[in-house]
Amino acid sequence: MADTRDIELTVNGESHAANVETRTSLGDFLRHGLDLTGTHMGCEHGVCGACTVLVDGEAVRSCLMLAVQANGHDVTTVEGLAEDDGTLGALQAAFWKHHGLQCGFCTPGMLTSLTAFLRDNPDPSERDVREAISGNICRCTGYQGIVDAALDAAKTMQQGS
Amino acid sequence: MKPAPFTYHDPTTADEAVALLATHEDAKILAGGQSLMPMLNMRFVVPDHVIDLNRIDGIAGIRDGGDSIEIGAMTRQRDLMGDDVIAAKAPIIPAALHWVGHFQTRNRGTIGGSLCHLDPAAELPCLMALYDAELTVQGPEGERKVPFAEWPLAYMLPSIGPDELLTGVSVPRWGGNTGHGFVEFARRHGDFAIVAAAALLTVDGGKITRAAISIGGADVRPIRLTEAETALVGAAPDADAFKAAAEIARGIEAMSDAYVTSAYRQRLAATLVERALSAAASNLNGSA
Amino acid sequence: MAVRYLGAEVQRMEDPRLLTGHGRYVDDITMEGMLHAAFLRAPMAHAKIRSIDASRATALPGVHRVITHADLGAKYSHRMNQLYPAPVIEQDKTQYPLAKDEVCYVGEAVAIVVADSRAIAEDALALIDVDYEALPAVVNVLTALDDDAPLAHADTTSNLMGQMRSSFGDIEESFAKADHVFSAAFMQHRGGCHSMETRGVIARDDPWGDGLTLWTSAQSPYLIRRALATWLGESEERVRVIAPDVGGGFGPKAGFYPEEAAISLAARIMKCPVKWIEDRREHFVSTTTQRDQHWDLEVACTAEGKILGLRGKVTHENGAYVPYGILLPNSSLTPLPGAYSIPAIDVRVDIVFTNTVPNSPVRGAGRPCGIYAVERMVQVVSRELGIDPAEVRRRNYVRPDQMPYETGAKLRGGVPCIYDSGDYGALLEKVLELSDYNSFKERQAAARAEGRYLGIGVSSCIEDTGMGPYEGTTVRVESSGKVAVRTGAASQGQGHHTMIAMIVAGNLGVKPEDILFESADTAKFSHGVGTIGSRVAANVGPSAHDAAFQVREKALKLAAEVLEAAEADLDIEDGVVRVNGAPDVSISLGELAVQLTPMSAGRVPAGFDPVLEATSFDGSSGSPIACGSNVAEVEVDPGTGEVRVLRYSVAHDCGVMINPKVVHGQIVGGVVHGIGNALFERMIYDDQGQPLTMNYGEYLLPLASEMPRVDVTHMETPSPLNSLGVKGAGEGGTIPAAAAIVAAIENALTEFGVEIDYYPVDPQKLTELIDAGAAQAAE
Amino acid sequence: MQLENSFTVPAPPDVAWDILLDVPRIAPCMPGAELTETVGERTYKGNAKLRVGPVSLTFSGEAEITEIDTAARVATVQAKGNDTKGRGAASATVVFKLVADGDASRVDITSDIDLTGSIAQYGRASGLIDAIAGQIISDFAKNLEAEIGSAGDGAAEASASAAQTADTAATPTAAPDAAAPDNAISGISLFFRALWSMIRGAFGGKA
Repeated sequence: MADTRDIELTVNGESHAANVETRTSLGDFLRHGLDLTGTHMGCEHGVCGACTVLVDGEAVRSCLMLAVQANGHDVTTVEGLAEDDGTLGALQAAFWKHHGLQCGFCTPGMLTSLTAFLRDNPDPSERDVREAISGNICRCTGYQGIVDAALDAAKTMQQGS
Repeated sequence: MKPAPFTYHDPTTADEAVALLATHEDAKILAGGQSLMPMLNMRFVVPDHVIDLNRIDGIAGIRDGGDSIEIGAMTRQRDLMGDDVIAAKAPIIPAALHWVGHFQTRNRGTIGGSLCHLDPAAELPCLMALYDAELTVQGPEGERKVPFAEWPLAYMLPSIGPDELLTGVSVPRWGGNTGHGFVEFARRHGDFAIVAAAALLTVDGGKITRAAISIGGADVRPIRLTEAETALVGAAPDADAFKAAAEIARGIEAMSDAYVTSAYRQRLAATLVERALSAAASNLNGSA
Repeated sequence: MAVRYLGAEVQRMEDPRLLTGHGRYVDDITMEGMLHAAFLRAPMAHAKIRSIDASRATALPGVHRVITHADLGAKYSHRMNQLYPAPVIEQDKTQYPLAKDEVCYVGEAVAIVVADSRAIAEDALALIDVDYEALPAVVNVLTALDDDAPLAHADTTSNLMGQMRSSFGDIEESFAKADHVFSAAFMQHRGGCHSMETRGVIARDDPWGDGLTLWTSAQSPYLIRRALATWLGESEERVRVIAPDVGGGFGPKAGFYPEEAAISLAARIMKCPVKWIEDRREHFVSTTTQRDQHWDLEVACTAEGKILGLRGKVTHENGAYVPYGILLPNSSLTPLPGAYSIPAIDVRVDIVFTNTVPNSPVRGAGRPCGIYAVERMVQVVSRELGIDPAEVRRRNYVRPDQMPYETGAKLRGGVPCIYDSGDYGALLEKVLELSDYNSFKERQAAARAEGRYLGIGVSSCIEDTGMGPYEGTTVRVESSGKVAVRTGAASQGQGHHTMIAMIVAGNLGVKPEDILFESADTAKFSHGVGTIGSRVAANVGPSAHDAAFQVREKALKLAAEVLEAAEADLDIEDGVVRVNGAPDVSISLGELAVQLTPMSAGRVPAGFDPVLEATSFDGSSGSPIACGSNVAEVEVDPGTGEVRVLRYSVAHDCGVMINPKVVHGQIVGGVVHGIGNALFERMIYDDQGQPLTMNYGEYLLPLASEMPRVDVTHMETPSPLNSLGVKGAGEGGTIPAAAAIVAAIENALTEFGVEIDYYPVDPQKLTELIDAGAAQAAE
Repeated sequence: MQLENSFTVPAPPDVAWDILLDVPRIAPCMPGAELTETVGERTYKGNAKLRVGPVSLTFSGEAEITEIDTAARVATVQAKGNDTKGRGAASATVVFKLVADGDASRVDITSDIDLTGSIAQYGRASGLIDAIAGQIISDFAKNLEAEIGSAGDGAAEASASAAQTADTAATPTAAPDAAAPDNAISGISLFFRALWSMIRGAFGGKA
């Protein structure tokens, strides 16, 4: 019989209760348990970074964390990054402006990773940004649009604050 | 790529965890999960029980022990990087952690998990070898201390029983006019090093009074370059001395795999040991 | 008529959806009663299947069925059809959707488990007992044709799949009159697809309703519809294929895969929707890759470095089956002679079976290999004659006054390869300026004084783009005034929606946001092709342009009737037809559409179709030839063999740019893919045919941390072959990259006499070459 | 992969030959192996345990003596097993040839070993997997030698000349004595010595 647990967690400000199989990854739970399909599973071994989400504000691989481990924690996914009225956040807007995405599959992981990174590093160099996203693989863009977007967003956010 | 079924346990004390280990055959300990989870997802590792340490209090955290730094096994790599005590007393640790995976994995990855997984190319085991740190292991009969030199039995095989738990690490502080150097060669940022070299040098009156060199990735476990360390003591911290040490590094036993030969690893060891020593000589700080 | 959006840096209309997590990829789709599938795959490279016992797996709770070849029944027991038949294919080995009695590569599908969840299906895989009789495997392409080589297929007598030849001009004469003949042999290895979204399929079979519907992460839904219907022996009318949002394609998603056939049958057998999502380990062994190609060439030239002829032999690794005809070897030959006017060429290709995953094009297909070969030989001429690499190129380029220039090579289907337009010399000068090429020697000397080794490399390429025959578009004004635009071309991130909306909006006089765009659904647009070979802009561009123009004409004609005005006095702006000089007299496109609606208040004037709609298949009359010149600047660390790319400069000409922002993204992304091929990506098999690089820690995709900033400049030489003057841009970044990088590495290590005969260049081999060179210098 | 080992036994060929064919007796010499069932006179079922770092494998399978040439004193054993958790399979064809060596006998072992499935698909450990496979044979040789020796006149100072043996791989941290035919540890001990032999780069990468 499958080993399951009841968990409660907050996702994008909404609290959820669910019964999960303990072997289910946080990523699979978000996608198929809560239908938050913005989080993408790219490699399921923790290298590609597409599944990155924020747990209590810190960027983590949702393929390397069990859903049961998120019990009692606060999770933010790409669906939670826009403003409350639905307008794009500064980072999302910069991605749009600088053509920081093509197929869009790695994008959620890029956005969540950079959201945490820019919070902790408000004035990064290009080198800093490139190292920050070295744990997020993009096959389409060659990264340049993403790097430009991050640097531009950092400026915008600083002016904003 | 979904894990095979297992029974999940999340003890809240170390004793509880040890008791679970004692009562369950074929159990795996889940610390940060950055190494175990991929192996579970790929079904390389198919345990009947997973024992999650993340809800245990008291085995995480960093404490200044005066002549040592006391680190709980469940301390996240991220916290090691950001800690003031470590930055002041063992700056090589944050310097090396910069090379460990990516910031997303360092947010979860723990020092204990890395030392128990014991990947030959991992940075933290290489550093613990450098310091000859002392590990605290808790078992049914209580605690025992293990010097790091006796920790790796073999390839990814630490000297820990199936019913034992690594709870902490004690890193001795190097006083005096000490410098540090950590360099590694990996194909890409965050990859496992093909070879990594770490060095500590204490210099007094223009002469090296104490030296430690460890090499990761070259062998099935970290190597201490004791012969070179001995040779360095009493010498001036200059290029000739470091070249000599590099030649000794070239002679280490090294492994081959699908990607590179032992000869290349030996060549890298020589290059990187020389660079690590030069780096150490260039940041002697009078304290640390 | 002003095409207002053409050439504007319009932000993509796809993006807001994708940036907020509201894309819809195959794995995001769920259905009532849907079951989940996992494939049991061959664990060895070559074996006979003696028996399969699924009883333990079937007994597992949550498992609904285990399906093997035997369960498919006589009607579906045949091999899949060849997608691209060609006479040169001597052994046309295609796969069974599920292996029948022999497996020929690690990863070949053997059985499907259908279960309540993917996890349970994977649990069951370990419980299927297959009795294999291991057979010897052939892995090394260079020895695969030896007499004592194992055979990739038990029922054949040779591993030779077929032979091809590109031959034109008087090769004997060229070599006879040459001042110099130089030779070089080298191995080229290109990796796999590695789109961040793996493949995935959902199949639903409704025998009394829609028939079979496939949602699949693919580049060519129309090819899949044709191939699947053909294989099933059913009408294409009963098969609908939809490509939703697709997370990258790069070539390997352009085929028709065993899994697509097998999952279709699984849905039919189970009488419910079945989903299969390829996991990343499967991707390494079940999605086609490109892999090894060995070239052995001779070049004939004059003392001044004018190239007279090129001849030699290529050995091309095909993998275990032929899923994709000869597209790969063929596209390796057609780029010869590259950007140069070379009077005679004679190159032969042996296409060889190995017991590895079947091969197919990856971004650029064979073009990067063909261009690399030409550029290497130009490099050899430059080195041997001591002429600057840029100068050798100047002396050999096809000149603008030679356009249109027929090379003598043949494109697919034997069509002559004709360079339509371009100024390769001018393009080179642009990139030399962009890269500060002329001041490099000072940079190099300064670095050398600090003990650092810098090198620079140049390469030029042409790319045959816009492969026909067509990619149509339908434009229709709806009663709401919105404009429905439909095309077959699937997007895997190239921004088709934006590009086509720009063209239609500009032509028709509506806002781009009023375009309702749909693509890649065989039920919504009946005759499409697919997104491969940088073909969409040069095919959909013109058809969208033409269809929109036709609708505009219809609208103006109708408006003239309704408004009782002269057509010449009418113009359309933001979806409203106005009479010049009478601003209060107007009618919206929506109202015009209603005019044509039966029972509506309007009157349908005589001679009008009942709908403001047009469909066009206008495309390009031939292959527009894009071109590029690249300069790479690298630093090599002799201590480790590490290569760092410091600068990368591109001058590219893809004709008229529809959206420069999108073109720039295609070029930069393509360059990084090319750098990955040159330095990082390597799919390694052991001598038993076991794949060793099965995760992203071992198969090295390029990361942001190692990639340089890519500087791009453009020329816009319109193509005379289509109405917009556009050429394809999707692969122009990738094609010349490896040649530029390798040349730069050799340049950095000149004092060690390093000559590189393979890529990806790995640090260990570099250190060996450096040490050997140093030892020689010491003697 | 092909491996060749040999060892001498202080017993005349006719004696050693009988022992060699006594599978229930020699099976325990296979490191980490246990004989679970005798199926017919020449076919046997059993398990073999092996640990590679964090990965613990248990192969369950069958061994069969497929050829016995008493005149030439050549026996061929074919063994194959699947990991009980579906991670792959190992198969081996082992040919034992017994030749007189003075008043003792030499056993030449030629083995052809193949690993398949995910356990064979990890490049960073590929050198290691080769080494371990080689070690299985060499340990078997050592254990069998000890077994035969103990059955002989006791003076079993058989000189092992296996391709990879403990002494060629001696290290400061003494691995458990693998020569002891103790299955509880031999599974792990073979693993140790595989490493030491690998340290010497004895098994090159095959990139």
